[in-house]
Amino acid sequence: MSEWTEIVDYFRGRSMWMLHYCTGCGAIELPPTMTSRWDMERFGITPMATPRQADILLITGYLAIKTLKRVVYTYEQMQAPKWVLGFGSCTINGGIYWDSYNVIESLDKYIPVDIYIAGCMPRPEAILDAFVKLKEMVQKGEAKGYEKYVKNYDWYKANQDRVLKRTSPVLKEIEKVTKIG
Amino acid sequence: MVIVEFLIKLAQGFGIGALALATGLLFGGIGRKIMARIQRRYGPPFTQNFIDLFKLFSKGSVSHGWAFDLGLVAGFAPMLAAIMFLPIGPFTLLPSDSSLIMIVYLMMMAYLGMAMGVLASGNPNSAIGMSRALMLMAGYEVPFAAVIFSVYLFSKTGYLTQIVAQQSGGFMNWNIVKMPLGFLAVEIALQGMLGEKPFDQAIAPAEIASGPMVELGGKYLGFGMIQHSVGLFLETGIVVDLFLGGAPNFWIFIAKQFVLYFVVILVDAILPRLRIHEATSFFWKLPLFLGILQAVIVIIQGGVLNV
Amino acid sequence: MADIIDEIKSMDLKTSWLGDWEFEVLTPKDRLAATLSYLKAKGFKAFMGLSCVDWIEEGNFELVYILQSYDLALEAIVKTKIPRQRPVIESMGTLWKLCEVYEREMHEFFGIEFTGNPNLKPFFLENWLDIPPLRKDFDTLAFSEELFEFKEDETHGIKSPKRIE
Amino acid sequence: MNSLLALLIVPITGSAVAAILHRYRFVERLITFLTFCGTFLFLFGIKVGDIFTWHLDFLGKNVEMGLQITPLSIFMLYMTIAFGIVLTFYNLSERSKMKGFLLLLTLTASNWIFMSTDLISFFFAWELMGWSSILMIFGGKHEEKSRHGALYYAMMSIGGSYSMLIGIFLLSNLTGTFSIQSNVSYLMSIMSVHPWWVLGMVSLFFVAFMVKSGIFPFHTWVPYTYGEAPDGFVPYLSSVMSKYGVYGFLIFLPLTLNEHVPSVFGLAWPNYVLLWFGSVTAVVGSVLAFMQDDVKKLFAYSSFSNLGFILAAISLFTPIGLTAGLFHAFNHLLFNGAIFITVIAVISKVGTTRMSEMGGIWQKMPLTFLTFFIGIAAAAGIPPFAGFGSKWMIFQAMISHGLIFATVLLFFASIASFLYLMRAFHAIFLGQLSHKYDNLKEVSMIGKITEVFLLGALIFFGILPGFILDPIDSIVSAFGLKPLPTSGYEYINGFFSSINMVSIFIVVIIAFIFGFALFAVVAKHKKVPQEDNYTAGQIPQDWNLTPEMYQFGYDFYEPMDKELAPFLKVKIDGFFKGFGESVKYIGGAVKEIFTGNVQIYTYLAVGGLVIFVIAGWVVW
Repeated sequence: MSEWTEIVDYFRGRSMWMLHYCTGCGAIELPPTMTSRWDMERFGITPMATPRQADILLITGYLAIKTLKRVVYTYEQMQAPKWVLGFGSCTINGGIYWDSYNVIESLDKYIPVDIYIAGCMPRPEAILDAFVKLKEMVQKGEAKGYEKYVKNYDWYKANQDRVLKRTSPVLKEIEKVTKIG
Repeated sequence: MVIVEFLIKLAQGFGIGALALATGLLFGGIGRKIMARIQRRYGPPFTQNFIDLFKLFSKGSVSHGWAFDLGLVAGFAPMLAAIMFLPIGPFTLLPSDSSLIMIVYLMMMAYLGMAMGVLASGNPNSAIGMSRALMLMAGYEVPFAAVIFSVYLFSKTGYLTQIVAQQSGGFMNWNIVKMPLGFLAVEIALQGMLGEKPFDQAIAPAEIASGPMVELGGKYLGFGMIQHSVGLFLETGIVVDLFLGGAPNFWIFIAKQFVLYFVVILVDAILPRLRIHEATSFFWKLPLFLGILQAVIVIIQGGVLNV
Repeated sequence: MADIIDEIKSMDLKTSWLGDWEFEVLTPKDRLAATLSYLKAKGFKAFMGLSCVDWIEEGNFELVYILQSYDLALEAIVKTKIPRQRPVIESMGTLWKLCEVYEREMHEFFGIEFTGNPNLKPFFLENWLDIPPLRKDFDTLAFSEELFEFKEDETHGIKSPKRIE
Repeated sequence: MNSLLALLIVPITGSAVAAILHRYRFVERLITFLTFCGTFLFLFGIKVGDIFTWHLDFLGKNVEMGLQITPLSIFMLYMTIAFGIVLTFYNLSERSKMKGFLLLLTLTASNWIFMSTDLISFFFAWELMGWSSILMIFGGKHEEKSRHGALYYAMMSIGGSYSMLIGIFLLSNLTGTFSIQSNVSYLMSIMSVHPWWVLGMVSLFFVAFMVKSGIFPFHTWVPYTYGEAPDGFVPYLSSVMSKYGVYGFLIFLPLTLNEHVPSVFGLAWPNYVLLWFGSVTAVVGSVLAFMQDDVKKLFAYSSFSNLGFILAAISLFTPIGLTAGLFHAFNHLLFNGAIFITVIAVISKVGTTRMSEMGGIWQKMPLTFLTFFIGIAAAAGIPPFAGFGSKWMIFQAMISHGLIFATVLLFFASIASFLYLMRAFHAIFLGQLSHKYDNLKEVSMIGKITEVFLLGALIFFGILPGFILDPIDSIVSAFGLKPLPTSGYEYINGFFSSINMVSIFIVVIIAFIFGFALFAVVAKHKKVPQEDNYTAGQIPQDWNLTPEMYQFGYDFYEPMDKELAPFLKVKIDGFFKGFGESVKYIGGAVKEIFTGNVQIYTYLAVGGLVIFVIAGWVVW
């Protein structure tokens, strides 16, 4: 059975369809990656339109709280096996928005990220490098972020709810000093 | 004895189905490669579609109920059934039933099934896509039918096998020489049938999220891929049998099919997408004119049968 | 051109040139509507935007209305100050419908009340319960640390969030 | 008792009983159903060539009247009564305001039409059929609208009847007899002398038949009437009553076989004209159908579109054309019955006829959904269901004459029919299920039995068409044409090729088995509710998404409407409406005297007719 799994993993690595969630400035790096200069299709990676069809979720840049909600929903609509690529510094630690009240700091607290691409912006070569790396990981059976998500669902859910479903002000002591209006 | 015969036919049928699927997938892969080269890319390996299909069948998917499942199965099963009546080179599995209009209507059953499946998903994008696909069908089927009818009148038979047999004996006997206008009309209609640009309104990915396929994932998308690949084989195969004189063996047959598909890919590579009502009315203008002109020529040449 | 400036000066309002094609008008809160409608009548028909500055030491919010006139090729910047403690001002939606959208944003990010604006519901932020975030007394770093759970990273000496292993 | 007479007496007795007991709704329906069954039993007692005549002393003239069975009439009788049984059986559970006694009166008239040998009884039966159905439509759901629909239908019917009446008088004046047979042979004999006169005479009859079948340009009443008729009656109206026109055409079409008739493209020109009427009807019906939102109207258009196919085929009057036309008449009866019965089942559950208010009903009514699906597959002409064979034969019949324009028009109508069927399919059954239909139930046991029966019939007659083609062959030979060669129940023989439907069926079934096997073998799927849908990342609860908002059913073919709009500016409807308005205006003047209601027009029309009849007799 394990041979079968290896075969399946081998072909999965050769055919990864990507859903790009273009939240930030990073989206501009994708057209060159897709088109003739760098051509990601030669790795079997094709952009797809909906989460149902996709294997990779590529988050291109910073995520506001509002967009995080959509990303989580989209991620949950995707079907296993699925992988997440965090693109750019913003997904790693918030990047230049590290102290922003509205931009999350680290994507992998909310959904499992298989590979981060560092840089601001990462160049298309870096994206392709990540794809190749992901392909190797998939073929070795290492990219199991979606299983981690299922296993630690409560932890991820708690983190998501902490950000998305706030019921009281975050900074309580300041609230006493200044009142709105 | 009958049972043995039936089992032999069954085995042959599965063989033909597998062959058609493999050819369709290969064509798709080569098409992607050609497209990449036109765009000065390296392109995916030409086996990419096989890998994609394999991956899709190993991937999880969501179902929206039994109508969704039934519809998607009904989307590719009739397509495979229609292959059994198509003369592939010298070989036809069921030559006595190879009526052209019947094959066309079996293909429509596949569209009906597909439509049922994707519409049962309840996504408005798929409904918009389906409505576009149907409107486009109202366009390309009309010139296609006009040409089918002129071939009927010309060959005085409705069997594809006999139409092929009548064209044997060299290039000058092919219907493409005798009915060039009809061939032109069919070639344009083929572009619409295969849903390639400028007639890819139904699956406009950036516009309506790939239209009918919006809710399909995993094996359902795989079924859609089978339908498309087998449909590619079937539709180009029909044109080869109608106009390019069939073929003495399988390899020449797929070579001829590939020539047709190559033209489609080239057109696909250079044209943008039309708006849907422009596309539909386009088919009612030039291709229909060509098809009817061809029919009139055939009739004037003495094609009318005395009943 | 200059006569507009003179006329405004004669109305007992502070005004000055900011450049070749731009001047500012400082107006008290209660004369804002009159000033704006005067400028609109003079040809500044295009409402370009509304922004707000938080002068926390003064205890004021400064509202900045930017108008343009295509005929005169001039830009007018009208500024007015309102107290931080009670930031209430009348809506300019009657002059420019577009203004209501900007007012909605200012309401969300500074907590300014615009009387007469019917639509002041949240615009960009979802589920916001703290004080309006663009006020200077809102500590965005503290908020970020609290909400996104920073922790000290020993190896690099910077703060970074907790991770699952 | 003579079986021929019994076919008239049984239903009219049943009608009387049902009329007496009409207060007890279920009893009335039961009587209707049992009468249909009883009438059907008497069908076994009749055979081709049976004849029954009587003499009537009427206004001093001795008129021979009679009933006779021809292959065509026996085919029609079986078809209509069998369908009536299915419908009345279904109506046992149905709560529509259908009056059983009127249906039985229609049945009497219908039997009489198919058996009558003389023009007088043909005309009376025709009128009886017309008036009983008009009264039926008066009882529709929306009082005012139903009256309007019935009135429109009545106006058109009266027009047709007058035309036919004039024809009858002129004809019988010349020949001195009312026998259809002798009149037709008389017309045939003088064809060489006065061909144009004969054709003018025949066209007087044709107008009546065209009105009844809803052939262009007399199609305008169809949507109004079907849209307003009681739900339980619409299938009968659409499947059965439109076929009377076909029967009428077939009485007079042999005339045009004469060699003295000038011909166009190898076809006698009256036939050529009829063929064009048929083709245009098919296209107009299909195109108008896919712009409808009202489901009953949509299928009303579909209904006369199919009649266009039938007319185009029979007007060729070649063996294959005639076979194709009659075969399509049968198939249309079957699939239209299946479609309309499922549609009225849905309408009775959801309480609206607007398709944009339905959607997703397949989740609640699976069997109805499946029946409808097979019904539309048959209507679209998809093998191996009933409906494929006849369309396939029609195309072959047409193209064998080299009628390329008409054939392409018909093919376009066929594709357009695919469009409107898909629209109805989607808007009614697929897509998102509204929460207001959460408590929707499948039809009752009676409804289920009916649906399973229709489903079986659609498949059975699809794969074994010989059961219908055999009787059609005898009709074709009765017309003096050489029937198509037959080689077994599973074969359809066209002009260019023949098809073994069983082998196609087996191939399709094997393909489906393979498909489901593949479905079961590969990776598993997860069932999700309809709310879990691709929304471009937007969370449905956040913006109060309701299923109605996420259902794309209204204006399904909007771009197409734009494209076809210039062709639809011609309003035949308006002409007839204007005509109706002027009649109303005169009627309004009379109304002041009689202080009656809308029905006054009906009485006036009947009175006028009677006066006309009597006047005609006196003059003669």
